[in-house]
Amino acid sequence: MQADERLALADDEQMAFEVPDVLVDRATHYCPGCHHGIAHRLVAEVLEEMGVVDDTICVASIGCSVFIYNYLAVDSVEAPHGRAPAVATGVKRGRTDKIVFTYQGDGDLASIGLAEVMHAANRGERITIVFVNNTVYGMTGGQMAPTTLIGQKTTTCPGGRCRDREGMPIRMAEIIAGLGGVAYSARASLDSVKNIRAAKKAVRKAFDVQQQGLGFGFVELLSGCPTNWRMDAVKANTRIREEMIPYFPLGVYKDVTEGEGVC
Amino acid sequence: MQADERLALADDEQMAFEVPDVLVDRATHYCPGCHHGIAHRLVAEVLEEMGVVDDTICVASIGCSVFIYNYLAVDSVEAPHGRAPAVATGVKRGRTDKIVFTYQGDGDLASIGLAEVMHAANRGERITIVFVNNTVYGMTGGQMAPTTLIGQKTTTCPGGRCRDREGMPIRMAEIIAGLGGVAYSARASLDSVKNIRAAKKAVRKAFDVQQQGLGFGFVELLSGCPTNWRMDAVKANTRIREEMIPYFPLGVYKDVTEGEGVC
Amino acid sequence: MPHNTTDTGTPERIFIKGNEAIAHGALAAGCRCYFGYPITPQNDIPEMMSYALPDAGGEFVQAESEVASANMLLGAAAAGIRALTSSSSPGISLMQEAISYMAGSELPGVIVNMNRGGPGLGDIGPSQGDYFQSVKGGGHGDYKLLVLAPATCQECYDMMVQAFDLAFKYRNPVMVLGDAIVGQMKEPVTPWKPAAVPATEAADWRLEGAKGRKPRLLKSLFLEDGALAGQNRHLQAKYAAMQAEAKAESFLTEDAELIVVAYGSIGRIAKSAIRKLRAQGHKVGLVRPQTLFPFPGPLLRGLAEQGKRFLTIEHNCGQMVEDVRLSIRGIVDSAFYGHMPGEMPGSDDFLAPILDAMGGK
Amino acid sequence: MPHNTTDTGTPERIFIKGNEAIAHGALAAGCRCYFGYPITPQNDIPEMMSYALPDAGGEFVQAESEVASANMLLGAAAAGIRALTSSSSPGISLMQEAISYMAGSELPGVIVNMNRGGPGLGDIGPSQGDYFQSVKGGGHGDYKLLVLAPATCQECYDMMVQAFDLAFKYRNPVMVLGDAIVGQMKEPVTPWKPAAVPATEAADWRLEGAKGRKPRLLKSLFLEDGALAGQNRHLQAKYAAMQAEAKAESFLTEDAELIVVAYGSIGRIAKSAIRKLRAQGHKVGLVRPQTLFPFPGPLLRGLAEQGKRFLTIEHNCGQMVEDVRLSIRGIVDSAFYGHMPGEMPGSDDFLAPILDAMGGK
Amino acid sequence: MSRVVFLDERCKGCLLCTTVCPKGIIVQSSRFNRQGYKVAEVPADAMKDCTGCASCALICPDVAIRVIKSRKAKKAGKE
Amino acid sequence: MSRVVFLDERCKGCLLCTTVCPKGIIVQSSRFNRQGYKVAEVPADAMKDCTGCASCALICPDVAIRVIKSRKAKKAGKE
Amino acid sequence: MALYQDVIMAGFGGQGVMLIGNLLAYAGMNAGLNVTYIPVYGPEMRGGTANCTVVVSDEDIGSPIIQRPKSLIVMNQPSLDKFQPRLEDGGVQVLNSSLVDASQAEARVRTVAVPANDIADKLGNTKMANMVALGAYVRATGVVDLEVVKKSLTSVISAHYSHLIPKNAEALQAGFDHAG
Amino acid sequence: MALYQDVIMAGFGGQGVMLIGNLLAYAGMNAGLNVTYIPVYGPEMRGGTANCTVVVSDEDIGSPIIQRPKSLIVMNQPSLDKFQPRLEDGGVQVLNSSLVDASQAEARVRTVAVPANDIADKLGNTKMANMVALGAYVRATGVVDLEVVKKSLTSVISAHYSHLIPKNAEALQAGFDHAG
Ligand SMILES: Cc1ncc(C[n+]2csc(CCOP(=O)(O)OP(=O)(O)O)c2C)c(N)n1
Ligand SMILES: Cc1ncc(C[n+]2csc(CCOP(=O)(O)OP(=O)(O)O)c2C)c(N)n1
Ligand code: SF4
Ligand code: SF4
Ligand code: SF4
Ligand code: SF4
Ligand code: SF4
Ligand code: SF4
Ligand SMILES: [Mg+2]
Ligand SMILES: [Mg+2]
Repeated sequence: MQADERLALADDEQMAFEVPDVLVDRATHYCPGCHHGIAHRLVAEVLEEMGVVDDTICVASIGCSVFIYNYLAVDSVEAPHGRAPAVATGVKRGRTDKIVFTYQGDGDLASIGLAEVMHAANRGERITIVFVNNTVYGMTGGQMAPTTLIGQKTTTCPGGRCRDREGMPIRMAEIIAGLGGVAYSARASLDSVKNIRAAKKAVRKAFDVQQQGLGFGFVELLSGCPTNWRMDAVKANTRIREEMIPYFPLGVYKDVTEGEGVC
Repeated sequence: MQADERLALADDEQMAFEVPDVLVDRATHYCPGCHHGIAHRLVAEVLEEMGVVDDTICVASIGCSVFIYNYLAVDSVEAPHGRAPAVATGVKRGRTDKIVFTYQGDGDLASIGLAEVMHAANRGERITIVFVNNTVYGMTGGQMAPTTLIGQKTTTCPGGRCRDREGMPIRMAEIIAGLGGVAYSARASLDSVKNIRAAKKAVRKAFDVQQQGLGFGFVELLSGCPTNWRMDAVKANTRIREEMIPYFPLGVYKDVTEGEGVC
Repeated sequence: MPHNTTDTGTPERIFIKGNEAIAHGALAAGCRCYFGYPITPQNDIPEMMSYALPDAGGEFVQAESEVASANMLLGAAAAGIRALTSSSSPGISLMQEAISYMAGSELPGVIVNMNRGGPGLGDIGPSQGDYFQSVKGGGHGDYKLLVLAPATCQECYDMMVQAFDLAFKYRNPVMVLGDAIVGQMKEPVTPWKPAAVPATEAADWRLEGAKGRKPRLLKSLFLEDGALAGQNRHLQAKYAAMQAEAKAESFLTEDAELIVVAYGSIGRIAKSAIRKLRAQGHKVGLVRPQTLFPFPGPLLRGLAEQGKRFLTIEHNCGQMVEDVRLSIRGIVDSAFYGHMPGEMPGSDDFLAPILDAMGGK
Repeated sequence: MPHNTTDTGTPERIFIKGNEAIAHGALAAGCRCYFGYPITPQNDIPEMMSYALPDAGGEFVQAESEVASANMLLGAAAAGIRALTSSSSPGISLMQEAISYMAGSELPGVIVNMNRGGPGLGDIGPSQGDYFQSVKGGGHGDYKLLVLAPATCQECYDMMVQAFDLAFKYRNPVMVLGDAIVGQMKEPVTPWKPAAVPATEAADWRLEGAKGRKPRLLKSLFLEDGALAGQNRHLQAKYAAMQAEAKAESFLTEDAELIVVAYGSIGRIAKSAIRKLRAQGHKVGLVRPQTLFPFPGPLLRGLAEQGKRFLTIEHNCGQMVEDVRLSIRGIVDSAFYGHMPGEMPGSDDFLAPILDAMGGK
Repeated sequence: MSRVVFLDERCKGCLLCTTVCPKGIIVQSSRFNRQGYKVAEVPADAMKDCTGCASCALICPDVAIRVIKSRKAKKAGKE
Repeated sequence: MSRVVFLDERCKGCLLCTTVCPKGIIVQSSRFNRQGYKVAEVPADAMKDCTGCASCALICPDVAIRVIKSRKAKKAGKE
Repeated sequence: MALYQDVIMAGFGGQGVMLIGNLLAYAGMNAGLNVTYIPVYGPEMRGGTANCTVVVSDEDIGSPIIQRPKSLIVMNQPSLDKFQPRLEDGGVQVLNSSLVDASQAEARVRTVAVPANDIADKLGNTKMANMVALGAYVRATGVVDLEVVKKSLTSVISAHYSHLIPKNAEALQAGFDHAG
Repeated sequence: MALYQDVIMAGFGGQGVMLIGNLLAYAGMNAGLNVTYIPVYGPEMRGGTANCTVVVSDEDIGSPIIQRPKSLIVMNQPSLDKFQPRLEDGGVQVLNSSLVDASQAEARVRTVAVPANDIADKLGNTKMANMVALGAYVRATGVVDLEVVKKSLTSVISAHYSHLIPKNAEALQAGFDHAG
């Protein structure tokens, strides 16, 4: 932030909202109302609270969020589209003492990268995956994603996604939870203050299980893409609430720290 | 078969076991006791009973069974390793009036081809997949497969598969059943007469749902690979019964003709 | 250009992007299936196919990846269907295994590459960095693609028709290699309707069920003694026969002292530079290969024999120049100017290199 | 051969396959991670690594595919770790996207290709059909791999050490290109222990957490104006500098009238043929490139300038011959004999082609 | 007791903050920032109603809001 | 009433058939076929016990067994 | 080269330069000429400015990308800064003097200043400033007949908005007249 | 070429030709020579026959693949049919006359017939026929010293079976003696 006198604190004042240092102080390239910004901030807060910023390696994936490395001040590498879990596997096997995470969109993770995420999960790689599901390919201009809802119009299903032709939207948090090496899998949403608070806890947990060496940590974040949904940000949040959450139920699908024992 | 007088039927005799015509009369290249031969025969019987032999296109995958086209007298194409479901999608979209099936091993389908099979299933491609799970890479000499059991020794997990390092064996019939476009998903076994009879019914159903246009048909067949298990065929069958079936329970995991309605 | 032209009589021009012309051309050529995965700068192609193909009675599938796209193409080809996939550089790299399989099992299909800047993720601007990959074989083994390089939106259209015809004529995959310039620019295009694809196309090898005949097998595995060598000899003979399809645009070559060799968008940009230099009295001409494989080597060799000098211009670090040099070797050499991928080329950029080459040895 | 040799003093020979020598060499070179997917004819490599690496404190991962293997390699490289993947032709095709990314983001890693017959599934016998893919770039964009071609089991070992050294010296992926012959044959190998990898290797760019310094970024996306062009200029300069690493074995070239150029297994088979012909008084010699990129062009050019004639022999349909011709262009041409993939080559097969070339122009 | 500061150059005018303020005091201003976005604000006279709950800051995708509380009011808002 | 025929050149001697015969009449012979496999057989004197149940044929991976029943015995065995 | 003209049109994202680029190209095509149109392509797209290049010629067109254009339509100040230096000596630039400081026009080129926003405002909609500028451009260069441009409006304005066509034609005319 | 010898050894899958190929190669290596060993590779592997090629030389070895070998060890009939025609004129072949019809030996080559199975049988184990044949081969060609071959047995017989080494050495000697 630029120096701003309004931010000078009076003696009896204090900040009621801390911006993590690891979040780089620069404007993002995201569209107005895009939730990647929120997701970035949650990751930043968690890394800082865990005290692992200096030991973290970020694997950026290809999508609107490829530039995450411009916003998070951590060592980063860019993975080919969909392959971030394989790249993260390589990083982690090379440096088992580091915290390694990927940040991936739904096209990246659930379409082209489905085999890589599932096998990394199944092997129980000690990595964390932050999965931003906005039901569309943001970066390339709004094509259908595996998570596109039935009836949703995109540039490659102009009549709306049709179950008969394109199949049902894939529920990743559930699928991942079913795999052997997974320590934590949850779905949260970024559409409301309450859900954002819950999302933060889920992100934290997905990193905690890595740090504790329990297995693979996965968190799916339902997010808005106002641009490609062709609606304003406020409507986009309503859509998450009314259309996405009913199909993609929020919750924890697997948590080995509660019950199932060490993975 | 070569002419053999022993096969001449007396007046009051008849064959109690019919060999389907579509099964080519030649010795296979498979090892003694290898179950690919049984699986081939079941597919042949089903195609013949359905009367679709002349309308069937087989997509061969890469594994010991790549030569299926030498044994089944149907039009066939060879897919790159793991990509048979994508190839079959192309064939079927090109000729929606034909019966199209793939025949794949566990390395092929559950490892390198995981994304392809899951997406074809999710899209509800009207194809049938016969999945031969023998917990090992047969063709390349017995390396670990995604379905290799915990503790099983292979040439690439010489100490036995370890949950912590390589994760748990993947259960494909269950995963496939969870996807939207799937009409039928079942697991059967080829280790006993009873199980072979049940397997035949499952294979039939996996083709029926295709013919009826209901969606994707999938059948997993637990099979022996005596060579790479380094045991004789009889022991291999015992292993299926005692070790594989407990981890890979037999049964129908999804059947839209019973209940769930048209997919 | 294609051998089965049937003009509709009404040469009305439509004003469309090169990408759109690709899609229109494919539809006109009887393309029945499209398989693809989004990537900039060619998304107009799948987007247009997604609404046009179902109406045309065809099938559009957004594949889960380019690996899958290429294999779906292989499958549709095995069924004898005219099918298309399109992508851009990183996506094309993912198709290399399937492309090698298609070539090895002699399956026809059309692959469009709207070449972007590389290596790696690179950028989304134009580039010709994928020449080697397209022409020498990015996949494994000895195989060749027929490679067509459009420079105008009309050529985008025409070459799609040609691509499908060639694919089925030779039972070989065909690549149409454009870039972000020809894909994103708009020009008037005169659509035309080629003769309908005959029902007998591929009738003697396509898969459709073995009714009343022996089963057919399309494969690239040849394990029996000498079988793979036989297949390779057969393929090499086919590639040699393809040489007849070589094609290039010649522009002011007759009296030229220097021949610029450039393909695709760079070819047309070079043409502008040549016009400027001609206006100043410099005797320079252009050969713009329209087929990259087969390469119009004999044409170049003929010009070399006439004593002309050569300059190859590419939007890369030097790829086609090797084929130019090999074509004219023993007679003369070619100079080279490579415009760096990552920088937009304009005709002014080529003036100095051309003048240099005019002056040079 | 590698620059950090430290002999252990006991030159005991072990009798092992080329594939095993690859694994031994990698371990000696300090390889800490192996990622790979089974494929014939190189399975001895992952199999050996799967039991040897964990003991050596490293990590072995059987990847879900070659796409994943190559990307795991990329990840380990980003962490500054010496890591390896190996495969054979179809699997290598699947790695092309990741290889282009590694080159574009300047990540070191070693990739072994035990070339088998192609195209497509082909067979599992030896072939040199992947020369173009390795040397010209099977992936997209302008990039180069360093490519080493062992002909003996000892070279398999030595070149692995060299490969890791070069990869980190240039921050570039290195390919070791063998075939089913050198991989499956056994020879005595003298293992040797190179100096330990210094802890400072990659210390100024590897990812390890940004403690007390600015975060590091390893990427191949360059969107800002001119950035990608800048990266390409940087890469090209690096590739030019690599020319210093070019290496070849010369055998009886001094008085030779004809130089046979052949690499890898074919090089040693050609050597047998040359011995036979020398015994008959024919003045023929051999240049066996040990590095395919950088190509030992200057060496060949020097020989061409001495008035020698050339014959390139490959186990493919004509690939390296282009580089030979380009190297000596303007002086002399190279004849070519291509042994078809799918047929096992023996030294007798080369006698007639060599005699032809001796007699020819 | 509490106040919020909008960092105009980061605000993209998405208005998500306006939907979560329990006091309903955040509105779109008529100011454009340098990026051309019409930024959000709390009009000066409404600021006194701010509880410092930080809901607006939590939902802002562009980290454009700072929330400041006086120490007495501390317990309520902080996450 | 029933009998089985082993096609020696297809048999690979895996002995799976021997494990499923309800009558236990299938044994490994001492014959090698041209592929070098020691083939299975029902000794001539045991054949009378064959019920024609076809279990052996069903489990044989190499389709090396033919089962022949006399018409009377038909109902029991056929799948 | 009987007829050859190239132009870069540049402005803010919302000013509709792509639209008039397309319109001019359609007009050229409808006049039986060869035309090319290319938008700027690349990361710039996401920023606030936009530009495109149109070439009109009776010969086949070489490069669609022009480094030193023969003419410009400059809708805002940043575009003047960026493109005026590239304009050929003696080239023509139409400046939207409502938003651009016309005093910065260089003497080496011919400048036609048109208060496009103001004129459009008077016609009832500032959004038509682009049409005003194009009208002026057509007058200044004579590259195509204004009537052809007007007729081409149907090609770039979708049926849904066809009621706006007469107003746009008016704006074209107003620009044309102003440049007279 | 002071010393150069190459040999193809061929037989049924179970006859242990790979083992004696390795053994000869080890012996060559232990004698300080250069050696190569290469198994047949490819689809043939799955069939019932096996063969391998060994080259021993005091120079560096060119081709490990030999089309016209200088010598053969032929353990069964199909191998004679396949490889005898390839043997160099004047080359040496050791025939396992227990299984191979020695009368089919061509006159243009030197044939050493050894009833390897019978000799091995007498020593107590037919499986050692391969050793008998190799012993005969060593005598016939003199390529390496028999003692070195015997010492090299430890390299090819795993520790687990080391008790069999003396017997194998005996078999080598028996073959050597028989060929004398
Ligand atoms: C191999 C490859 N294929 C395709 C692309 C083009 N591409 C870039 S991002 C993207 C999809 C982005 O969608 P998503 O992962 O959902 O992320 P979002 O932008 O929505 O956050 C695609 C297809 C690419 N870069 N590489
Ligand atoms: C791209 C590629 N990678 C690897 C291989 C090598 N390969 C051939 S078959 C096979 C695995 C076979 O195992 P599975 O699918 O389980 O079939 P099985 O042989 O066990 O029946 C592999 C890895 C290949 N042909 N292509
Ligand atoms: S396109 Fe969608 S995902 Fe991408 S920045 Fe804009 S709103 Fe966010
Ligand atoms: S290796 Fe295994 S799967 Fe392959 S044929 Fe032999 S038994 Fe069957
Ligand atoms: S802190 Fe709470 S009360 Fe104050 S402006 Fe923000 S949301 Fe409203
Ligand atoms: S949520 Fe943030 S970016 Fe959106 S309007 Fe409010 S302050 Fe601005
Ligand atoms: S048919 Fe039945 S009873 Fe007869 S041999 Fe076969 S298994 Fe035994
Ligand atoms: S099951 Fe078949 S192959 Fe096996 S022993 Fe019996 S008859 Fe022979
Ligand atoms: Mg998305
Ligand atoms: Mg298997």
